[in-house]
Amino acid sequence: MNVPTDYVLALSAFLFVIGVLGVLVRRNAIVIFMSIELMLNSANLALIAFARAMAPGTEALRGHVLVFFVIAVAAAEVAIGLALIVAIFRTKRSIDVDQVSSLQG
Amino acid sequence: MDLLLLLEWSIKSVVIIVIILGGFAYTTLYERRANARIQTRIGPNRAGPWGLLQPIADAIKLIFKEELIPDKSDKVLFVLAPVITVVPALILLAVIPMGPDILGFKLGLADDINVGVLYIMAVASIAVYGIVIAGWASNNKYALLGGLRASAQMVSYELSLGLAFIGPILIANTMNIREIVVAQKGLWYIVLQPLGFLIYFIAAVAEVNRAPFDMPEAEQELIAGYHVEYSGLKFALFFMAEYGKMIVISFIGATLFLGGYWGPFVDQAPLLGPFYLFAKVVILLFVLIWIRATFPRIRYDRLMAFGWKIMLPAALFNVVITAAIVLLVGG
Amino acid sequence: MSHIEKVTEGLKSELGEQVLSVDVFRDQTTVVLARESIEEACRYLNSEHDFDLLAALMAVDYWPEEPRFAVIYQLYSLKHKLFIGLRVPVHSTTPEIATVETIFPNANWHEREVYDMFGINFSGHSDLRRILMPYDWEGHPLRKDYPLAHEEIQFSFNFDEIDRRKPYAKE
Amino acid sequence: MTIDLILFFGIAAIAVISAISMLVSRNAVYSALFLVLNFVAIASLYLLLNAAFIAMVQVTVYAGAIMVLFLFVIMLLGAEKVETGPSLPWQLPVAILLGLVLIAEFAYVLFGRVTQIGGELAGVGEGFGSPASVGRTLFDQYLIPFEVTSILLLVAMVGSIVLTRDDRKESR
Amino acid sequence: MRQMDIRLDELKHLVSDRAIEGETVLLNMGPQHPSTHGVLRLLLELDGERVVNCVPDVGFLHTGIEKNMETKTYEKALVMADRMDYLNNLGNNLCYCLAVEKLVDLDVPERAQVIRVLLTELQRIASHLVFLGTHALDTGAMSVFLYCFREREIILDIFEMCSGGRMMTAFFRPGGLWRDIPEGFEDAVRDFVDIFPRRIDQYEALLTKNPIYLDRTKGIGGISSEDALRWGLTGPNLRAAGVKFDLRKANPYSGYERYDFEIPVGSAGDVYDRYQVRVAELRQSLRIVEQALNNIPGGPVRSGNRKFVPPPRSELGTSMEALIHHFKLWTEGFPAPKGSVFVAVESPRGELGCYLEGDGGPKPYRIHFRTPSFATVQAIPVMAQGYLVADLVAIISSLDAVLGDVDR
Amino acid sequence: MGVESKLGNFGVVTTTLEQVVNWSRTRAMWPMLFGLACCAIEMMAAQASDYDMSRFGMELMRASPRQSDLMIVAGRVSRKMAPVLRRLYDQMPDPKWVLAMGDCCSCGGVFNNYAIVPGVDEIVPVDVYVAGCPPRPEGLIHGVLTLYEKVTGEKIDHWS
Repeated sequence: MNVPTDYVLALSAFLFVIGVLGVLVRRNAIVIFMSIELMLNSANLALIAFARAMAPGTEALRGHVLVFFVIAVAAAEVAIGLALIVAIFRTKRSIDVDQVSSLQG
Repeated sequence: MDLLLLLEWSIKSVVIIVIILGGFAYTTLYERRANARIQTRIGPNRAGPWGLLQPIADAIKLIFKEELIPDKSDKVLFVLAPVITVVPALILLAVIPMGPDILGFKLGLADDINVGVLYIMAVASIAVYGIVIAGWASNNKYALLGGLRASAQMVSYELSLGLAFIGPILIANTMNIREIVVAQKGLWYIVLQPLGFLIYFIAAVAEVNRAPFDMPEAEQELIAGYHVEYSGLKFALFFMAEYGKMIVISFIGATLFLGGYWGPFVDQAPLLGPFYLFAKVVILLFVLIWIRATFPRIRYDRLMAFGWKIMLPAALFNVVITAAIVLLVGG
Repeated sequence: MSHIEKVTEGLKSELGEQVLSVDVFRDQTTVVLARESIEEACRYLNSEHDFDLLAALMAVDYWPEEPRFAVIYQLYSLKHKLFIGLRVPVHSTTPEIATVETIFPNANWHEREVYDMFGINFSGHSDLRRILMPYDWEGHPLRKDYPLAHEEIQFSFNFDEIDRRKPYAKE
Repeated sequence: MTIDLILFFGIAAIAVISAISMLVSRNAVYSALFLVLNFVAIASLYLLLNAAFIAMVQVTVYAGAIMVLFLFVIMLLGAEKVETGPSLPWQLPVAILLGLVLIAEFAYVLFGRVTQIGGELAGVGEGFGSPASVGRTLFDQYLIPFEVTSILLLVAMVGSIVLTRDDRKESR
Repeated sequence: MRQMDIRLDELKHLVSDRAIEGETVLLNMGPQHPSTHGVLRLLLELDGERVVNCVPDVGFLHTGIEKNMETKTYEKALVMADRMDYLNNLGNNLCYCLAVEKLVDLDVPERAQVIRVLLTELQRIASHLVFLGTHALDTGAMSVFLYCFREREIILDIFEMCSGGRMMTAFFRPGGLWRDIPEGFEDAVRDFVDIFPRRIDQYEALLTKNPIYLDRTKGIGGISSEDALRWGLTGPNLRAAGVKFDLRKANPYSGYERYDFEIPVGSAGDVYDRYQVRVAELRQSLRIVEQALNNIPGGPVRSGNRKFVPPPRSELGTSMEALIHHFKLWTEGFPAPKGSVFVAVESPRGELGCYLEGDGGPKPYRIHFRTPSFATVQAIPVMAQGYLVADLVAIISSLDAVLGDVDR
Repeated sequence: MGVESKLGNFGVVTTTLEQVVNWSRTRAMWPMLFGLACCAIEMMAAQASDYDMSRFGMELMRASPRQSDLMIVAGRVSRKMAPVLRRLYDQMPDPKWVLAMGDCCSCGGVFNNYAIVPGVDEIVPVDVYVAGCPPRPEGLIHGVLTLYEKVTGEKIDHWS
C-alpha cells in the first residue's frame, strides 16, 4: 500500500473542517451531534495514517490502540448524548438548539 | 495487481452470487414444501415437475408486476432500501471456505483473511439499514413500526451473536475462518461449545427476523411490517434478502460450529467437502423451517427482554467459561 | 307466588302509576312502563332483584300507529335464572328516552344501534353516533316506512337513468 | 499512479462528498445515512492503511451500532425536519469564514512542511494491524486504560437508562 | 378516499388529548387487517406500542338481516338466520326455530330434539376449531390452524351428509328437522368421536404448555367477572372470567337437561383462560355428542301439526288435504298470533337471543337477534387498554368475535 | 409497464414472452387476505389441508394489497365496506384480478336490501364469478382455474 501520508492527512483535515462547520451552522441537535462524530472520525483517520507512516515500528500500533479507545469513548458519548436529546425532546417538544438554549423550564 | 487473481476473484464472486440467488429461490420452495408436509398438505406442485419451477414462476411474475411507489414516500430511499437490504446477504458468503484446497485451488473468496469473523460481525451489523430505511421511506405507520422494531431487535441480538463467535475463536486461537475450520478436523465445535451454538443459533434467527422472532413483519400485527408498501421486484428483493440471510446464517453456523466442510473421507476426496457443507446447510435450513411451523411468535417486549436478560448473560458466561478452560488446558 | 310475580309486584309498588301493564305471553313476562321511569326501573331491578345482565335492547316500529315506537329491554338474572322484558312505548313526536348506560354499560352500543336503525334519541348517552350504517347515511332503515330498498331492475328503457345513479367508482 | 492511489482518490471523493452532503441535507435521516456512507468509506481507507482490525471495528461500532441509534432516535422523535431557517443571519458567513481559517491553518501545517512526515513509506510486517497484534499491544501496554474505558461505558449505559426513563409511565 | 378520512375525524373525540398534541400516535387498524377477523375496524391510540385508547368501529358487514327477514314468511326467513353468525349456522337455526315454535306453540318430536342437540354440539366443536386455529395463527403458530381445519372438514362432511350443504344447512325447521338423518350418519359421527380426543391432545401439545404461548397469553387482557357481566359478555368469555353461567344448564332447551356435561370455568378471564375454557368445551361437547348419539330415539323428525309443518311429499299424491296444506304453507305461510317472545340459546360465542314479534300475519312483524359478539366487541377497549399491539391481536382473537354476528 | 412498448412487434418473441409471463402468473398468483363473511371461512378451508390451494402456488396469502395479484372478494359487501374495498383494489399493483366468491358479492345473493351492494361488480371489475352460498372449496378452486384460463389467453398489448 502506498498512499502518501500527506494526502490522508489532508482528507482528514477537510473532514474535520466540515464537522466544525456542521456544529456551527446546523441547529438540529442530532445533526450537530453527528458532526461531532465526523470530527472524531477525521481525527481517527489521522491517527491511523500516522501509525501507517511509523510502520513497521511496533510503537506504530499505539495509533490503532488509541483509535480503538476513541471509538469506545464515542460509543459512550453517543449513548449519553442521545439520551439527553430524548429527555430534552420529552419536555420541550423540540430539538432545535436555539429553542432549547434557555435552561430554565 | 495481478490480473489473473482479479479474474479468479470475479469468477468466485459470480459463483457465490449464483449460489445465493439459486439458493434463495429454492429455499423458498423448500420452505413451502417442508411446511406443507408438516401441516399435512402437499405444497406447490403445479409449476413444472414436482413444482420445481415454482420459484421461477414467482420471479417472472414479480418482474412483470407494476412497481408502485407511494405518492408520499421518500422516493429515493424507497428505491434504495431493497438494494441496501440485499447487499449484506450477498457479500457475507465471501469469507466462508467452501471446501478444502483442491490442488492448491482455494474454494472460497476471501476465507483466508485474519479478520474473517470480524467481517461477519461488521456486515451483519449494517444489514439493519435496509429495513430501517424501508420502514421510514414508506411513510406508513405500520412500516415505521416494523422498521423501528427491526432496528432495536437487530442491535440487541448482535451482541449475543458476536459473543457466540468468541467461543470458536478462543479454541481455534484465530479469527481466520479457514483456520477455524481446519482446527475442527478432529472435533466439531458444537461438542465443545453446545451453549455457544445455541446462543449463536437463537441470535442468528433473531438477526434475520425469522419466526419466532419475525417481529418486524409480524403479519398478524403489522400486516407486512417494513415492506408493507413494496410491490413487484422491490418486494422480491426483500424476499430474497430474507431467504439469502437464512442461507448465510446456516453457512456460518455450519462453518463455525459444525465442522464446515469436514466429514468422512474428505481427506481422501477433497471434492466431498462442498457436499458435506451443503448437506449441513440444508439440515440447518430445515431446523429453521421446522421452528417456523411449530412455534408461536414471541412478543416484542419479551423478545427484547430475552435478548438482554437471558441471551447476553448466557453468552458472557459462555465466554468466561471457555476462556478459563482454554487458559487452564493451555489452548 | 313465583319469583317473577314477586318482581313485578315489587316493580309496581316501587313505580306505582308508571307501570302501565304486565303482560304474560307464553310464560314470558313483559312489563309495560311509562317513558319517564325506565332508568329507575332498571336501577331497581338491578339492585333489588339481581337482574345483572342486560341481555338485549331493541325497538319496534308500529307505524302508522301511535305511540309509534316501543323500546324493549330484556334483562336476565343469573341468580334466579329469569328473563324479564320491559317495554316502553315512545311517541313519534318526541322520539326520546333516557339512557340506561349508567346501570348497564353495554347499553351503550345497543342504544346506538336503536338510534341508528330507528332514530330514537337516548338522552344522556355519552356517544350517540350511527354504529352500523355509514356516518353519512340518511334515514333509519328498520323503520317500517323505510323501503327495503333493493336494486331496481334494469330494462332497456331505464338503463341510463339507473346507471347514472349507481355508485360506480368513476375514474 | 498506482492502483492504490486510484482507490484512495475514489474513496476520498466518496468521503468528502458524503460529508458535505451530510452537512447540507435538510432532512436529518439523509444526514445520518450520508454519515454512514462516510464512515464506511473511512473504514475502507483504514483497510488501505493496513488497519484491518480497526476497519472492522469502525464498521461494526460506528456504522452498525452508533448510527443505527441515531436513526432510531430521529425516527422515534419524528425529528427529520426541525429547522426552518437560520435565526441568526450572520451565523452562516461567520462559520464559513472560520472554516476557511481552519483550512488555511491546516494547509500551512501540512504543506509548509512543518512536520517531517510524508514521502515514501516503508513496507509493513506480517500481521501489522491484525486483531492479534493490536490486541497484544492493547493488553500489554494499555490494560489500565482499557479497563477504565469499560467502566466509562458502564457509566454511560446506566446514565442513558436513567435519563430516558419516563417517570410518568405507570407500571401496569 | 375522502370518506375514510372523515370517518377518522368522527372518532377523534374518543381519544385522549395527548393524541391531538401529537404525543401519541393514532393508528387505524382495519377494516381490512389480517387479525381483526373479518372487517372490524379499530382506531388505536398508541404510546409507543402500548394501547392508550382503542375505539372499535363496526358495521362494515351490516347486512340488514332483520329487515330482510320481516319481508319473508316464517319458514322462508330461516335461510337468513343461517348467514348471521357464519360459524354457528345450526345454532342460529335452532334459536330461530325455537322462537317460532314458542310463538306459535308448536311441538317438536323427541327424535328431532336429540338430533338437534347432536348437530348443534358438532357445530360448537367446529366453531371452536375455527377459533383455535385463528387464535393460534394470530399468536404466530401456523400449523395448529391447518390441523384444526383438518378436523373441521370431518364435521362439515357430516353436515353435508345430512343436509347437502357444508355451512348453510337450513336443516332445522320450525317443528323439527328438514328431513331424517341419512344412513351412515351414526357411523360417521362415531368415527369422529373416536378420533377427536387424540386430535385435541395434539393441539394442546403445541400450545398449552408452550412457554412462548404462555408468555403471550397468561395475564393478558384479563377482565373481572363483575366487569364482564356489566359489559354483557356471555358464553366462554364470561365463563373464563369465573362466572359459571351456561344457558344450557341455567335455562335448558331442547332437552339439554338430560345430558351429563360440565361447564368449564376459568378464573382470571385472560386470554389463556379463554383458550382453556374453549378447549375444555371441545371435550364437553364431545361428551354430549356421544350421549346423544347413543340415545337417538325412533319416531318422526317433524311435528304432525299440519297447520305449521308441511306434509311429506309422499302424501301429496294421495291426500287432497295434504296438497292444500302444502300449497298454503308454501305460498302464504302460516299465521302467527299477535305477541312477542324472546328465546335465548347458548351459541359457541355466548347467549344468542331471538326476539320475535308476530302480528297475526304470516310474516314476522319484528325480529331481532341479540348476538353475543356484539357485546364482546364492545368490551374490547376494556380489555385492551394498557397492553401492547401484539397483545391486542391475541385479545381480539381470544374473544372469538364473528363480525357477521356483530353487524347482522 | 413499459416493456411492451419497447418490445414492439417481434412476432415470435412477443408470443413466447406472452406465454412465459402468463404461465408464471397462473403459477404464482398470490391472493390477498381479504375475507368478509361466510365465504371467508370456506376460503380458509380451501387453503387448509383437505383442499390445499398451495398446490397452485397460492398459499402466500399477502396481507398487504401491494403484494397481491388476486382479490378474492369472499362474502357480502355492505355499503359501508364498499369504499374500503375499492380503495384496496386501487392499492393493488397491475396486473390484478378480482374473483367474486359467492352469491352475495356476485349479485347480492339472498340479501336484497338497503345494506348490501348488489354485486361487487358495481365497484370493481370482476374477472370470475363463483356461484354458491358459500361455494365449496372445490368451487373456489374451479373458479381460480377458470381465471387461469382467462389469464393464459391474455395478450401482450392488453397488459396495462
